[in-house]
Amino acid sequence: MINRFENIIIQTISRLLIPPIQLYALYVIAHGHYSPGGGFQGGCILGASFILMVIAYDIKETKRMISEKINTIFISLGVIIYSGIGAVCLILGADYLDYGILNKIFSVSPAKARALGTFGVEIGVGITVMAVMVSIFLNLVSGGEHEEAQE
Amino acid sequence: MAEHSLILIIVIPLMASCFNILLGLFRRGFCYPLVIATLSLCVILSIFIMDGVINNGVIHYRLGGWAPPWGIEYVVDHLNAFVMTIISFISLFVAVYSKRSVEAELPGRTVYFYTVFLLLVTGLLGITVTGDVFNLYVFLEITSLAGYALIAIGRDKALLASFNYLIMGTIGACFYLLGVGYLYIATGSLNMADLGRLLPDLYHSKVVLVAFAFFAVGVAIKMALFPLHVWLPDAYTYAPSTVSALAASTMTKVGVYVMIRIMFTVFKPNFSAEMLPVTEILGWVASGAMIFGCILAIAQTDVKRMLSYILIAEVGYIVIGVSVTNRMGFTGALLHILFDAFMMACLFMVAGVVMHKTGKTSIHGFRQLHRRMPITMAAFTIAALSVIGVPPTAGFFSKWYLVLGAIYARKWIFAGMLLLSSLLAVVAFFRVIENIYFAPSCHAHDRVGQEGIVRDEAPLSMLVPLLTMAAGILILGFFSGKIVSAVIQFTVPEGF
Amino acid sequence: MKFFALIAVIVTGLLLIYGTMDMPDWGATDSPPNTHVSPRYIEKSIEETATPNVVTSLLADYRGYDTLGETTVIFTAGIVCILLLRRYR
Amino acid sequence: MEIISSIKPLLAVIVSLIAAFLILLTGERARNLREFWTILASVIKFTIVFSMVSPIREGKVIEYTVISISPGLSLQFRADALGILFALTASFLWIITSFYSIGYMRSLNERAQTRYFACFAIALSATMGVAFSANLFTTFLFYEIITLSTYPLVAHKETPEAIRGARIYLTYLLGTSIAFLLLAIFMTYTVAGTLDFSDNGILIDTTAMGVSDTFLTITFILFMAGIAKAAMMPLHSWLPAAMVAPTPVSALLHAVVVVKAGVFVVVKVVIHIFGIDLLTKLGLGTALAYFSSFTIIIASIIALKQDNLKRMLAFSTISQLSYIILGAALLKPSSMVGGIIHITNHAFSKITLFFCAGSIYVSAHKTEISQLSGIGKKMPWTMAAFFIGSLSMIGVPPTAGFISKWYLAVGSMEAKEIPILVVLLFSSVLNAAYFLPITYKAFFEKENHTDHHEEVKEIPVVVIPLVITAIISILVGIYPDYFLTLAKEVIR
Amino acid sequence: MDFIISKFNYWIYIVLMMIGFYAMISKSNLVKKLVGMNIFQTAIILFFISIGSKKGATIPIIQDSHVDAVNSALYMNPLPHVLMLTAIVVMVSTFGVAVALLIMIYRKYKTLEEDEILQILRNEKWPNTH
Amino acid sequence: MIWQLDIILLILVTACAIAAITVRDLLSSAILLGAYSFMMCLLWAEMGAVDVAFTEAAVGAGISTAFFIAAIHQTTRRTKD
Repeated sequence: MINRFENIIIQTISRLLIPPIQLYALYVIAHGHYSPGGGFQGGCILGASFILMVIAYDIKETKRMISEKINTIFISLGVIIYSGIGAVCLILGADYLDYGILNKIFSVSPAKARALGTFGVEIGVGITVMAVMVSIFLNLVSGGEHEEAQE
Repeated sequence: MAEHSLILIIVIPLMASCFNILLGLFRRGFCYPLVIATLSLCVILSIFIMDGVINNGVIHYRLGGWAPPWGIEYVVDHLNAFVMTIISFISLFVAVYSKRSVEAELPGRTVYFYTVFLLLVTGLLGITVTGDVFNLYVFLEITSLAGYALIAIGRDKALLASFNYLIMGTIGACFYLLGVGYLYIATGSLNMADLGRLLPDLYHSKVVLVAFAFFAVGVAIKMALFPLHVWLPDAYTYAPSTVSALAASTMTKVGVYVMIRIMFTVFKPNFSAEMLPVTEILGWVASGAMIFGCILAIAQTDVKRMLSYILIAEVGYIVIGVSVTNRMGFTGALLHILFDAFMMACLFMVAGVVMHKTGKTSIHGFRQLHRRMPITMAAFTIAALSVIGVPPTAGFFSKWYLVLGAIYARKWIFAGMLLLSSLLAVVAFFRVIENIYFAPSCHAHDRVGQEGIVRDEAPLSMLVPLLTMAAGILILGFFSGKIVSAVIQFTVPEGF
Repeated sequence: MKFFALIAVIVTGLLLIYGTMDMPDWGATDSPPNTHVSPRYIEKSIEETATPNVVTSLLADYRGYDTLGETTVIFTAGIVCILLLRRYR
Repeated sequence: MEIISSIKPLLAVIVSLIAAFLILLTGERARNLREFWTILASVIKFTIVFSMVSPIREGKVIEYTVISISPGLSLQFRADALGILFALTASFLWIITSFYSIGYMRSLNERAQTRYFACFAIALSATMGVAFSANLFTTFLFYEIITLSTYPLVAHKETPEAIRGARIYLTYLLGTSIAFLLLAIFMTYTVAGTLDFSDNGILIDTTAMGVSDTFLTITFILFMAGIAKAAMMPLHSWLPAAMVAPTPVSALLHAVVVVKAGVFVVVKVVIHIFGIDLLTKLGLGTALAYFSSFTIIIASIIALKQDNLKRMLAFSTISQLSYIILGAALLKPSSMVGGIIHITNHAFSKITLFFCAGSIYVSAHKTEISQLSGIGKKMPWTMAAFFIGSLSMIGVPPTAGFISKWYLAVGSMEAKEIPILVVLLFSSVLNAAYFLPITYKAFFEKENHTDHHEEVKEIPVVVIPLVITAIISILVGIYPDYFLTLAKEVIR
Repeated sequence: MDFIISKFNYWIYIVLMMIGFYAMISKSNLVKKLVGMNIFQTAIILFFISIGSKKGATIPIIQDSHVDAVNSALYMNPLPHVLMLTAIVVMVSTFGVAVALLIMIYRKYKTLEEDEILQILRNEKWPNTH
Repeated sequence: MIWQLDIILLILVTACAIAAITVRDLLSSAILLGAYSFMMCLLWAEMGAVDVAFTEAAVGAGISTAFFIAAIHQTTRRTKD
C-alpha cells in the first residue's frame, strides 16, 4: 500500500469522501456535550480520514497535506492544550483542571465555564489522537523511511 | 502552595516532554539541559512536598476541585513522599549520567529518547502521587509504554525482550484492571481511602478475595517478583545502559510501592495478614526470589545480566520485609527501597560506563579495569559490598532491620534465607571484583601489557552521578536512624 | 508448554468465576456501583457542568485527570512509535 | 569506673584512613612520599594510642560516640584496658612493620605497592576500630573491614594460587561472619535489646526473662563459629591459605592484626556479652576450653609435618591463638590474665618469627625448612632472633611466652582442670619439637651442596626490625608488669 | 436457574478473557499473542461495561435537561464507560507500540515465530558490541 | 436489553475470538479480530454504553485493524499456529 497504484475509482471516491468524514469528525468533537462522541472518537475519525488518504493515494501525497514535522507538533500540541488549560486554572487560583474558575475569563456561569473547559480539553485530545494515529500509521506503512528521517 | 506542588511535580515533566519534542525539532542540543532543568525542579518539588508532609502531615489535593469519592484525589503521606523523593533524585542523576552514553548508543534519537525518558519519570511519579486506583492504572500504563520503548532500543535481543516484557506487562496491567473491576463491582468506589473505608465490611466476599488475588499477581508481574520475573533479565540486560540504570532502580521499587499501597491502604493490614495467608505466601515467594536470583546471578557471564538477577533477589528482600508484617521488617523494606535504588543505579551505571568505554559487559571484559578506571571500579566495589550487606555500606543497615523483622516475627527460616542469599551475593560479586582487581594474568605478555594500560576514566558527566550514588551508599547507612525517625516510622501501617 | 498455559488459564478462569459468586446480579439496579458514587454524576451533571452527555462531563471534568493521563498514553505511544520505527542514518 | 569522653579513639582509627587516602593520591609517582605517609601515620597512631594508656591504667575508660544510628545501634568507641592492650601492640608493631615492609617490598621490587600500603593502612585503621569498639555493631563493622582490606593483600601477587588463597580467605572470613556471626549478633539483639558491651555481660539477665538455655547455647556456638578469624579448628584453613601473601602481611596481619582481632572478639564476647557468670552457669566455658585444647594439640601436630616455613608458622599461630581462647574459656582470673597477656606476648614473638622467614626469603630466597641447613652462619642475626622467638613460643623463661603460659597453668589449676594442664605441657613439648630443630639445622648442620649460601647477605632494613621485636619479646618476659597491670585491669 | 441467568454474562466474559489470555501465553506467533492481547483487553472492557448496566435504564445522555431533579435510576452508570474509554485508549496505544515492535522484530529476524527467533539467537552468536 | 439477543451476540463474539486465535492466516486473523471488535461494540451499544461503542467502532474495528493490516503488510501472513 505504499507503492503508488493508480485506481481511479478508489481515488475519486476517496476524494469525495474525505471532506465529509473530516467534517463529521469535527462535528463529533464539537458535539460531544450533547451526543455520543468527544475528542477521542473525533480524533480517531479525523486520523482515519488521513489514513484513508494514505491508502488511496500514497504517502507523499498525504505528506503534502500533513507533513511529519507538523504532525509531530500536533502530537505535542494536544497535550500542551490539555495540560495548559489545567495550568490556566491553576494560575487563576483554583485547583488543577478546575474549569469552573475559567468564568473569570469568559464571564459565564461556572457550570458553563466547565462546559467550555471540557470543550477545550476535547479539542486537545482530538488533536493529539489524530496526529498520533496518523503518525503511527505512517511509520508502520513506511517502515520509518521518511524524507525527514535523516534530519 | 505545598499542595499545588503535588500536581506540578507531574505536570512539569509532562509539559516538558511536550516542549522537548517541539524544541527538538529546531535545536537538538537544548533537550539535555531542558531535561536536567525539569528533573531538578522535580527534585526541588519533591523535597518541598516531603518537607510539607513531615511538618503538616498528609497532603490532599483535589483535581478539578471535586471531592474525593467523585473526583480524583491526590494523597501524599510519608510513604508516597519517600518513594517520590527517591524517584526524582535517581532520575535526575540518571539523566545527568545519560548524556554521553545516549549520544554513543543512540545517535540521532536523543530528542525522542529524552521525551520518552521524561514520560517514564512522569508515569513513575504519577503512580506514587495518586490516591485513585484507576488513575494509578493509567500512570502504570504510561510508565510501561515508555519502558517498553526504552528497552526496545537497546542492543542484541532487546527487541524480543521488550516484546516479551510488553506481553507480560500487559497481562500484569490487565490483572490489575480486573482487580479494580472486581473491587468496583463490590464497592462502587475507586478512591483508595474510600475503598479502605468500605472494604472491611466486605472482607468475606468472594469478589474481594479474588480482587486481591488479581491485584497481587498483577503487581507482582510489574515488580518482577520471583516466579513472574521472566521478562526482567533479558529486558534489563539488553536495554541501553541509561535505561537499565533508571528502570532497575525505580520501576521495581514503584511496583513494591503499589503492592504496599494495595495491601495496607486499600486493604487493611488485618486482611492481608490474617484473613488470607497472603503474607505467608509472599514470604516464601520472596525467599525463593532471593535464593533463586542470587544463584542465577552466580551463573551469569554478563555483568548486566548478573545485576538483573541480583535485582530480582533485591525485590525479594524488600518483599520479605513487607511480608513479616511487623514494624522492624517494614522499616527494613522501606529502607531497602531507598538503598537498593542507590545500589542498583550505581551498579548499572558502572556497567554502562564499561559498556561505553570497552563496548562489552562480560565479566572477562572487566579484567584489570581498576587500572583503566579506578574511580568507577571503586564505586562498583562499594555498591557490590552494599548489596552483600557489609557494613558500613547502606545495604547492611536495611538488612539489619529486615533480619530483625524476620526474627521478631519468629520466622527464623526467612532470617536464614536473608543471610544465605547474602552469602550467595558474595560469590556473585567477588567473581567480578576478582576480575577487576586481580585477574590472573594467564599470558606472560599480560604482565607487560598491564603496565601499559593508561588511565581512561569515564567522562565527568558519568562520573559525577556515579560517585554521588556511591557516596550515598556510604553515607546514607549512618543516617538510616534519622531517616527512620523522620519519615519511615510514620509509614508503618497501623496494627504492626 | 501449551499444557501449562492451559492449566494457568483454567486456574485463572476458575478463580474469576469463583469471584462472580458473590457479585450482584447482572444488570441489578441496586448494586454498589450503581448506588455508591455514580448517581451523583447523573443527577448533578447538568447543574454542575452544563453538559447533558454525562460521559463527556465525567470524562473531561469529574475525572478529567484520567483523561489527561489517557492523552499522555496516546502521546507516549506516538512518540514511542517514532522512536522505534524511524530509520536513522 | 570513671568515663572520659574524648575523640582520641576516633582519631586513632581515622589517622590511617587518611593516610590510606593520601597514599592512593600520591601513588606510584612519588614513592618516598607515599612511604613517608605510612610511617607518619603509624607514628601518629602509636602516639595517640600511647597517650590513652595512662588514664586507662588508672582505671578510667575513654568513650566517644560517633553517630547513633538507631536505638541500640550506634557507632561508638570505648577504649578500655583490653582494647588498649591490643591497640598498643598492633600500633607499635605497625611502625616496625612499616619499615620492614619498605625494605621487603623494595628489595623484591614488588608491584602494586600503592595498593599494598593503602590496604595495610586501612586494615590497621579497622584494627583500632575493633580494639576500641563499644558495641558489637562497631566490632562487626570493623571486623568486616579488616577482612575486606586484607583480601587484596592476600591476593597481592595476582598469581592463580594467590587468587585461590584469597578466595579461601574470603570464603572463610566473610562467609562465616555473615552466616554465623551476624546471626549471633541478631539473636543477641533480639533477646538483649542492645549490643553495647557491659562489664557483666548483656545476656546475664536474659535467663530471668525466659530465654532458654538452648537459645543461649546456640548463640554462643554461632559466635564461636562466626569468628573464624580466631582460627579455631575446623575453621582454620584460611590461615595457611593466606600465607601466599607477602611476608610483612603474614607477619603483621596474620600473626597479629587479623587473628588477634579474632581472638579479641572472642574474649570480648566471653567477658562482655555472655559474662563469666552466665558461661559458668551454662557450662560453656569448659566446653570451649576443651575445644580449644583440641585445636592446640592438633595444630601443633600438623605443624610438625610442615616443611614450608611460613605454613609451619601459620599452624603454630593457630595453636597459639587457642591458648588465648583457652585462657578466656577457663573463666578464672589467672587464666584470663594469661590469655590476654598472650595477645601481646605472642604478637611480639610471632612477628619476630615471620620477620625472620621474610628475611630468609629476601636474602636467600628460601621458603622450605629443609633448605635452611647451615644458614645461621650467613644470617646470624636473623637466626638468633628466630631462636628467641622459638623459645618464647615454647614458653621458656625469660621470654615473654613463659609469662602467659605460667598464668594459664595457674588458671587451669584454679579451675581444677588437670587435663588442660597436661595439654599445656604437652603442647610445649610439641612446640619445642618443631621449633628447635630449625635452629639446630641453621647453626649446626652442614650446608647442602645444592644450596648456595655464598651470596646471601642480611639486609639491614629487614634485620633491624626483627632484632627489635626479638629484644622486646625478651624484655616483656623480664619486665612483664607494664602489660600485666593492663591485663589485670581487664579482670578487675 | 435464576442464579445462572443472573450470572452467565459474567461467565461468558470470563471465557472470552481466558481465550485471549491463553493465546497470549501459549501461542508462539507474536502476532497471535497480540490478537490474544486484544481479545483479553476487550473482554475486560466488556466486563466493566456490564458492571454499569442497569435493567430499565437508558444511555447516559440526559434528555430532559430542563427538569431539575434527574432520576439516576433512569440512566446507565456512566463511570465504567468513562473508565473503559480510557482503557480502550490504553489498549490501542499498547497495540500500536506492540505492532511497531513486531515490525522491528521482523526486520531483524525475518520471522514472527518466537521459537524460530530463539533458534536463530541460539545458532548465531550475536556480537557483544552494539 | 433482551437476553436472547444478548446470548446470540455473546456466542458470536466467542466464536469470533476462538476463530481469530486459531486461524492459520494472520490476515484472516486480523479481519476476524475486526469482526470481534465490531460485535463487541454492538454489545456495548446494546448495554447502553454508546460512547464506548462509538470509540470501539472507531478504534477496534477501524484504526486497530488498519494498524494490524499495515503490520502484516510489512511482515508476513504466515503463521504456524
